[in-house]
Amino acid sequence: MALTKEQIAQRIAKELKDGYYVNLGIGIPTLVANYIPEGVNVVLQSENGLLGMGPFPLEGDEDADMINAGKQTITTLPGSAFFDSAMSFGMIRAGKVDLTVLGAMEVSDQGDIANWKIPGKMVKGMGGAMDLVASAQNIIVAMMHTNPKGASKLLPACTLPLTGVKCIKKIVTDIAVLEVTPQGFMLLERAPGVSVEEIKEKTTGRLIVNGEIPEIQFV
Amino acid sequence: MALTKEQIAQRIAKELKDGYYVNLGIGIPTLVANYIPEGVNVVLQSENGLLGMGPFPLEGDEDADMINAGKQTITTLPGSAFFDSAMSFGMIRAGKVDLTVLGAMEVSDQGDIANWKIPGKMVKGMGGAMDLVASAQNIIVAMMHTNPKGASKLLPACTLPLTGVKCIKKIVTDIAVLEVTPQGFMLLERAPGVSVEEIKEKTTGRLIVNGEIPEIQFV
Amino acid sequence: MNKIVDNAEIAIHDIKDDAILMLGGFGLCGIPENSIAALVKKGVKNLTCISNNAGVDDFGIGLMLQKKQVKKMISSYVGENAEFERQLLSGELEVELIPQGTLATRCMAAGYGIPAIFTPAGVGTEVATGKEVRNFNGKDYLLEFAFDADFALVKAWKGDADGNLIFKATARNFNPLMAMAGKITIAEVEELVPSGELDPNNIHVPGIYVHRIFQGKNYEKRIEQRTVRKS
Amino acid sequence: MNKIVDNAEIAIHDIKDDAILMLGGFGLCGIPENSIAALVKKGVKNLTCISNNAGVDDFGIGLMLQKKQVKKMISSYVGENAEFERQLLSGELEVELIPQGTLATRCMAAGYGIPAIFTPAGVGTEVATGKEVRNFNGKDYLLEFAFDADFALVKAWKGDADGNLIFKATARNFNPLMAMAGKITIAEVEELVPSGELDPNNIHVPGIYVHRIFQGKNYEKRIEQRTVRKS
Repeated sequence: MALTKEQIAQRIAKELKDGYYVNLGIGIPTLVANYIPEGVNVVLQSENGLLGMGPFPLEGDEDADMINAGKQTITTLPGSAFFDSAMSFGMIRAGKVDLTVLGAMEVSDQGDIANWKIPGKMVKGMGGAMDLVASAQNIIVAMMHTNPKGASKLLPACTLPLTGVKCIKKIVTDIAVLEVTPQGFMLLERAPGVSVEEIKEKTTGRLIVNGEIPEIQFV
Repeated sequence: MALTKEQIAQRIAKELKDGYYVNLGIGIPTLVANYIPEGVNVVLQSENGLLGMGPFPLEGDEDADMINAGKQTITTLPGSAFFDSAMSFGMIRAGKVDLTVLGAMEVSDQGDIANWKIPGKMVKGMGGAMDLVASAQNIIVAMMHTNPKGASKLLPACTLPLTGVKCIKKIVTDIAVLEVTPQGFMLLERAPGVSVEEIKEKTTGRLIVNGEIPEIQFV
Repeated sequence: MNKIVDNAEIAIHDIKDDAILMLGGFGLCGIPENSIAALVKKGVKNLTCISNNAGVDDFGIGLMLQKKQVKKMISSYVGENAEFERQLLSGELEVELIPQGTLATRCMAAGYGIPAIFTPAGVGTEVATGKEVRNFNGKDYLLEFAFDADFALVKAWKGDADGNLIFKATARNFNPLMAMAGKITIAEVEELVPSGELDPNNIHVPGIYVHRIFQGKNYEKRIEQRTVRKS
Repeated sequence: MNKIVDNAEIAIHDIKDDAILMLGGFGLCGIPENSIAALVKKGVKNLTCISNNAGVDDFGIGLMLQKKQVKKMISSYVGENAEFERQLLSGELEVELIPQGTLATRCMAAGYGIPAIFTPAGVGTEVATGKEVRNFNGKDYLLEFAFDADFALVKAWKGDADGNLIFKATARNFNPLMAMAGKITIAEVEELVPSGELDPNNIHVPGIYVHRIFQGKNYEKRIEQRTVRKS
């Protein structure tokens, strides 16, 4: 059975290591914060200028001066720091952020990503996505395996305007966990009850299946 | 009679305008701070990372964490700000400092300056001098007109390694005030009792003397 | 030399048609509300606005869009309002979209007197079109130029008579960078204090970068995405 | 993930011969006294030291020079000590002199992931030898590269368990820039406090840049030019 968005986030949370500085994009990536494993301390970066982001505030505690990159009201945790946007992207470019999780419309089997623009539709802009994908060492994409029309989002080449080239390392979708290798998408795990055949059908890019593919574990 | 170092500083102080941000180099330039005219408020920048430098501390009030670019203990005035050295030279490069006063070994009649290195002698380094002369819009050199051997320091071309090219706007020496123009050193003022002839003798670079040259006034 | 002016109208008095402006803020957080209101009141036109976002229909830069005062937006993320979309699609408004980090760094470069910097953001994408690409240590970077803005309009939490500024929390965002980048920088502050009241160790923007400062009033500080959790 | 280490010896344990180090401070102001003492004790050799100055004969980097641990200094102003001069003239020590603002900005570029910047400092002088010159808006600039240092050793006033740093007065100087530039950054602090005790609005270097932090001890904080006025 395909994973829910919450389960995608839960699976990605297993990639977190103690001491990681992590940038979580809008959408499914934001949910990862809810599943940080016991005993693992991570510090969340918000690219508008904050390290040490905490949960949403309690009702009545909202502060207009305290928002995340998604413009949501947030809180801070002990040990947090505020800084300007140049320093924020400075630490991103300098590779100080250990893990970046973001959504995508398309990923190619060379690790290209498209997630900011659909020709013919109103273009809102790339925000910090181009900086993040061009700079981060370790990027995980969280997305549905297919688009609402059922077409694969894991392609031989992106058809939409690119956000970044050869930058994605890992992809967690509703049906699979894949690594981007020089030979294409390497299938690592499959959603419980989802067959390798189904994943093959829904993956247009080169897919590598080596041996038995285990089911995704959440703990 | 030739000016004393104090008088050179006093004459330069007349160039200060209300609201100026000023960087004063080591030596004679430092003395300028003692002659800031009544009613003129200037803010002193120290390139190690301070705006709003005050006088030396009273004995016993020295703070090892509070020094100027000459490594002397100093104090701060109300409204001061500390910052790192990148921001300090950032504001210098961005032209935010209105006036820079520094010493020189040689100045050419095109406005080149040499003040950091004597070949064959131990070289200590340029410190911030190259940044200052390359960036400032308005630079005054404070120096003796001749070196200890009596040779002119105002030359057709510098003989020592350069600190910066075509950057000096004005020179105040012990015997003259001069402006650097496309045609050479324009004599503006002479020290009380010093003849134009003497200034001509002691200036190797092109010197322009137009009409009567007034004596330096200090008030 | 007095940097304090009475209000926003006086502070922006010499902003004219066709000016290039920087406006601080991220979303609606930390925007110069008073200066925007004064610009709307003054009615200057054909403005180029460098600002990370373009406000919403009835707040922030959206208010200037309603009055068709903006010729061009240079932003990283826009279109949270209908009027913006209408003007863009009708060709009344020009938009240049650039990566957020590039936007921030081009501001910083201006304030630091650095004419150009290199960034990897946008390499291999349409953002790289027409730009110089250069390889350093095996990685490609784009050459990006410092901004050249006539005025920077920023909002700070506290400021003093010397123009020193302190920002609060994530309302800092682009504000200090733009404050340092403007040829003329106008700062509005929630609290204007006498010289010497701010700790010189905690200044975010030294006064040398700030030309005019005024005590802002009637701050709405609207929240764009109010999000709370259950207790 | 614990960044706190017990002392300087542990903090610098993996600094080996031939390492490239950044050392914060301006003159003797804000230098990492404890880390320098530990390096002297450890006796590592052939070090390249990026530091604005080189200490005096019996303090600061001068202590490392006494033990002939330094192969090369990259500084803007040196030679306040006799041993430095002797080693330089005898060819034992290599020195690269660069403008102070260039030094600071090359540190900042490293910490900000910018591989190269342009600065006018040194154009037309021997500093420009072998460097690329480029004209922007009618003015010439030199292309200067970000530093690539193995370790940054800095001294802060206050620091917390997360590595956040606050510097005091002009002891800030190069310290935050180098803290951001080091591949491994080691911060010694006068006062180490628990997480959450520092105001997040007043942090000079966010902890993400700091890998190890320790409570320094026995600070001498020597004054190089004690200058006072009559009361």
